Amino acid sequence: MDLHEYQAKEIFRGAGIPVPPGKVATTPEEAEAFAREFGGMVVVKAQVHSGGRGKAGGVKLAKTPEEAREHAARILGMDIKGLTVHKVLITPAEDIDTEAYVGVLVDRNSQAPMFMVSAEGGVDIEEVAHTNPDAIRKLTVDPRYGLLPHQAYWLANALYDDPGLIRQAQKVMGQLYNAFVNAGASMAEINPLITTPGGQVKAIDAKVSIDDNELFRRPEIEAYRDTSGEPEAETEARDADLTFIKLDGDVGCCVNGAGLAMATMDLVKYYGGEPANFLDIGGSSSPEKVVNALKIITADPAVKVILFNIFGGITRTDDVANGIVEATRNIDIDVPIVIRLTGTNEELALEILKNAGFEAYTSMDEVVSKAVELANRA
Amino acid sequence: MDLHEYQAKEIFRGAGIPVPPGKVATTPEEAEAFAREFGGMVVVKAQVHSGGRGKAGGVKLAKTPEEAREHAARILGMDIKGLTVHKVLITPAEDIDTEAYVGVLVDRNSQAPMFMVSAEGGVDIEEVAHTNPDAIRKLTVDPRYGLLPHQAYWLANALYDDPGLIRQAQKVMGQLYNAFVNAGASMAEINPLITTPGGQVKAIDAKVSIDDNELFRRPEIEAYRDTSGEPEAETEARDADLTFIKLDGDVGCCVNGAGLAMATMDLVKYYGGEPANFLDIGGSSSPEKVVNALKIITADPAVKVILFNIFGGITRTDDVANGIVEATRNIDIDVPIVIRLTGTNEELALEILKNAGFEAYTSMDEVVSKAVELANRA
Amino acid sequence: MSIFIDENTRLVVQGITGRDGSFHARQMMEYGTNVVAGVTPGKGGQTFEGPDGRTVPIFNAMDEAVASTGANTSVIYVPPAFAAGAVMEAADAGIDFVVAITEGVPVLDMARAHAFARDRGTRVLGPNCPGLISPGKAKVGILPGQIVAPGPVGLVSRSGTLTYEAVYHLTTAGIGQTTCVGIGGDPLIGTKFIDCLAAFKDDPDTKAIVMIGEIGGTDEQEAAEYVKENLDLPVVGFIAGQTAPPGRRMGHAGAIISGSAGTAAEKMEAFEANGIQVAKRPVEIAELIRAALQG
Amino acid sequence: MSIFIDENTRLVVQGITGRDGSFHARQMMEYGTNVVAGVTPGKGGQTFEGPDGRTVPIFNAMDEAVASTGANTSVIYVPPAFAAGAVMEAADAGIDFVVAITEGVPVLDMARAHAFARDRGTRVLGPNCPGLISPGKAKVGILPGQIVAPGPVGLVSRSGTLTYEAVYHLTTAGIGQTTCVGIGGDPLIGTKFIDCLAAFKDDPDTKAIVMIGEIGGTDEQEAAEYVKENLDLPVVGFIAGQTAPPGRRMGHAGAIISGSAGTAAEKMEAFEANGIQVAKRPVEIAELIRAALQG
Repeated sequence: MDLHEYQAKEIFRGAGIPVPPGKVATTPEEAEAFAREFGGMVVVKAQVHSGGRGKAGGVKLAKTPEEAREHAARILGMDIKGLTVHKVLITPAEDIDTEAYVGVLVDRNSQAPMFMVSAEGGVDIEEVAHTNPDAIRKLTVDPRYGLLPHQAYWLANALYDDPGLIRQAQKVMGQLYNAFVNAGASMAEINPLITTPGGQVKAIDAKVSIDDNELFRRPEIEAYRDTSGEPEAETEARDADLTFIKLDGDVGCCVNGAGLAMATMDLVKYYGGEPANFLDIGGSSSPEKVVNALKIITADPAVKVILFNIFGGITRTDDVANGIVEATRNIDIDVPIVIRLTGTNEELALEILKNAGFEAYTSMDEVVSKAVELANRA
Repeated sequence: MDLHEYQAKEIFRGAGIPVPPGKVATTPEEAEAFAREFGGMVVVKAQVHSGGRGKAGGVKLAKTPEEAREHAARILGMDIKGLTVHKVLITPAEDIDTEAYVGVLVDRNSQAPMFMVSAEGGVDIEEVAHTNPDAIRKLTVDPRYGLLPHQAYWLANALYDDPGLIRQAQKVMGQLYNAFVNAGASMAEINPLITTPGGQVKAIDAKVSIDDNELFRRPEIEAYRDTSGEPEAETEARDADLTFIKLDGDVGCCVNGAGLAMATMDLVKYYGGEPANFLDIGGSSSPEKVVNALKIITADPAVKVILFNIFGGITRTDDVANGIVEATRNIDIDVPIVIRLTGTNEELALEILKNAGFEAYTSMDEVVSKAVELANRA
Repeated sequence: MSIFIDENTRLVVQGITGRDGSFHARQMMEYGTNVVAGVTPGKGGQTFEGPDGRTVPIFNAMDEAVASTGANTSVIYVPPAFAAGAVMEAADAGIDFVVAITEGVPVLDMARAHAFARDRGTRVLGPNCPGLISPGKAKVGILPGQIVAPGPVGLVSRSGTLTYEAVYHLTTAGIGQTTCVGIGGDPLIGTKFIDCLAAFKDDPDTKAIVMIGEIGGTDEQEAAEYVKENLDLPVVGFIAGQTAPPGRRMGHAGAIISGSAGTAAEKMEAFEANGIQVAKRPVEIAELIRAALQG
Repeated sequence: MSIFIDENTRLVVQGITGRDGSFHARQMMEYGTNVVAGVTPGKGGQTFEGPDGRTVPIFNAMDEAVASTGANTSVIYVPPAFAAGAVMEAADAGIDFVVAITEGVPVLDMARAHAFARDRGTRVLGPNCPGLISPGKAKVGILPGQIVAPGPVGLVSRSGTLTYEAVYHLTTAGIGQTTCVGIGGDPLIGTKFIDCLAAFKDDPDTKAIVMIGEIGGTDEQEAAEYVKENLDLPVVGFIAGQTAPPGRRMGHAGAIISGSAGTAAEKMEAFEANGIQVAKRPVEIAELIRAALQG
């Protein structure tokens, strides 16, 4: 789960990281009032779960409270990569001497948290990794020991030469690691970590992703969840314990298993179609799940055909067939449904489906090419 | 630093361990009021840094508030192993089904925390270790991982057969370990951990020793320090950064280094004397330290002779000699002082001392036998 | 032969009295896996009723189970909050091979558990994996036994049902398997492609390998280099997620394209560059393997 | 020969710009120890002025110091709050032998640091120890160089000044030493009696051993058994604290009689039961060693 900048900053502040103050405004008037409160120049920053806010015009400097209001009026409601901005963060503008990058994430290879830091901050770290990989210092943290003081020093030493700045940054490294672990994060990033002309180190942007698997024991972080910007269907799917991602095509896909779901989407494309979504109904395909899945798929007006691809391993495919039949009785669906069921009890399942008037297949290639044909014809 | 039972219980409660409520009374009237507040039977328990409170009459059951007052009146001011009782803990009496022992301490051999648990609780665990070592289950905790759930289960399983009790005790193990680590303890003990007829596991006594080396970063635990029961000289010595322990003899000892200090005491005994104290003035023997050491030794009316034993390694013995001369100028001392100084710059040091009229030696055996002779003669 | 499990596997089911644990314990016993013990704290001394009147003793803890039954392998069906602890308990009890089926295990829990298992020389498969099956010998996990058959192909995959799809095509084409391993879709997994490839390399019965990857990470790329440098066997690869959008987690926690890294295209290129034949559709996997085995 | 340090020792002083670090760095250089680097974060690039116009480069961190100078040994004079971290930094930089002089290091800090050093195969002496000296070759720590002399006796002790006392008697009696090691008085020390005894065993020049213990713990008892089982050399022992009251910490954090365990009487009995001659007074140590060497 991605956090908003202002939420990530709350976590960082709690860990002791020097973060400038900030207030969240949902109206231009609030934005103006907060800017007045802070005095001086402020930055108005769109709070949205997407990168590239700056390029999209979602981050603006305001010299006066009135200007802050004008910026907020323009940014609130703005669409950034398909997500709507509902909140802006108002924060005093800082004098910046240098900008560095500090991030920690879970590294697959070392099976451990890994720091990446670079004196070249304020830009996309992937860009730096690409153009100037030597500018990035990496450190794997042994989870049995945590970040050790000399390791924090070594990281800080990659950013600065001045002993005073190194000492501040060394402290920030330890605080960031603690914030990362205590929040159950999969990624925590300060970009940029700035130095001011007065010799202060400060985190002026913050990005944190929480490991979804940690949320059950961190209700205070689950409470940070903000679905206001995301497609309604994805919110509904999560509530129904389905994994759903909206895409731009017209073939609605309903598959058991993430790998098979991806392969199904790929095959739609292979046969000249475009998938309307990724949807994994998971291992136990109860009728209720099938109902919810169908509701979510059919809510998308772009969908021209619904494609089921179910491989019954432990799951009995006759159960799934019954689920589909039951589900379609209760939902009014005006697009064709094509179904592929194979594996455990497939004869029984195909019988059930045919009796209910569905086109049923046992081959994945057949069903997908049929679905694409129907979509392209519609 | 040893904590009082009520302090240890505060730490345990903070860690989530089920500890019955309790209030600390410093007068019989307070004790009566708290007993009335709790209702029912209460236990009145002397809060003193010493084992064997029960045998000494420092723990009493009271059926009524009046009885609690009477017990408190008897216990407050009581002397237990040389320590005066200034506080009593009033706590509701519990119905007890079984009594177990749970302790964790730092183990030298494994260089790690070690749990010791036994279903035979409520008695001295050393006694159990002696008479029935198989009744104790031990577990070393790898400090890189902390106490793991299956290890906590294994410990709890040594205490109980009932799954419900095991589950409660498993939780207590984890909480106790966290309390131990977070307090910077060298020992934390629940004895007894009881079960009630209702199937509840509770800690009804608590003992915690803090690693003195941890106190600098735990002011909230340093604040627990209660010197009211200990000899005044030991409090003064600690404030002066000296290690001092009062003993029963008449030869006041002032030595640099703990090992040499012990060996000096032993030699006093060997020559037929009795040391009045252990005193280590440490590595850097500044005049101020010598002054403080002399003040503390001479405050003991039993002291009949003062024995210095200084081996100058890095320490220059002429510095120490000057310190002694300076110190004795400012303190009125009416017992003889004998001094052994050897090592770096000893010729110079002996010269300084002789000029100031002191008896000075270079042999440890000579000076100790001389000191004993003077003490026995006095 | 086969890898990781076979007729010598002596299995403990951790969480045997739970809904999933009991169901799959029976499935594994029916397949012929030697299930020697179950563990559920607080239920020690009870007996698990398997198929055909067979029973399995239940213990409170892994150390007791191992001491009493000589178990060498365990499979974990406990809830996510306790799964990492179960891995460590198994490793501490001396289990050689732990298969963690549980989905939704916190990643930082697993970082510690993997370190712990490494310290003790215990191999972990998963978590969040379907397990593995050595056809005709043993199955550990949730892979369906009816779609596999003994034969010369080693299969390793990050996916569950997609693996069934591939195995199904192989088996219906008359091509059996030595072992099919589902390594799981989490970011931190105990056994990776390379570990399986190395094991297949040492298995004389494995004559060809199927490797089914997906978007996210660089394990497939590294595996491809390993193949080129170390393997003489034909290898067929497939990558799911060619149409996945960047930055979105595709079901599996590890299946996410971060920026420009971990795309299907990148992985398919790495396969081809290192001599691995790439199947464009699942059905092609069996076709390419057949050709390879005949070649 | 000698143990742990000799003419091949290349020493880094961690905390070289502090009060104690700078003083003892000079003392060690004067004795002839090859001090190749100092470390103080934030002072990298500066130069430490040693005796006789000699200088030592200062680095910000251990990895830099080791990379630049090929150091193999370090000695720690940093404050207690940072000492365990300094041990881990040294181990991480590949140092073989770390001598931690600092007193007052939190015991649980050291539990982690010792584990870390074990993981990396680094030997730690201390903390809260006076260090060691191989007469005529090198000294690391705070033991006074003027009281030792080269010769056939290995000495190991938990104490500081009591060690000086024993060494002084040996040297004035004309008996020199191979190495004198102060292992320190803390509960968790990295190098114990047994480790030193094993090292002396492998040193052909060590012909007799002095072992100076004190109350607390059971290290002396275990060492005594080790002596009986493994050593052919004569060993003379001394225990301080015969008059110590139970339950009171006698200066050293580790010097405490817990209940009936760790008393001087118990340790002296263990010495005698295992063929170690027990000196009743410090002065007897040299007398017994002289007799042993002549016998």
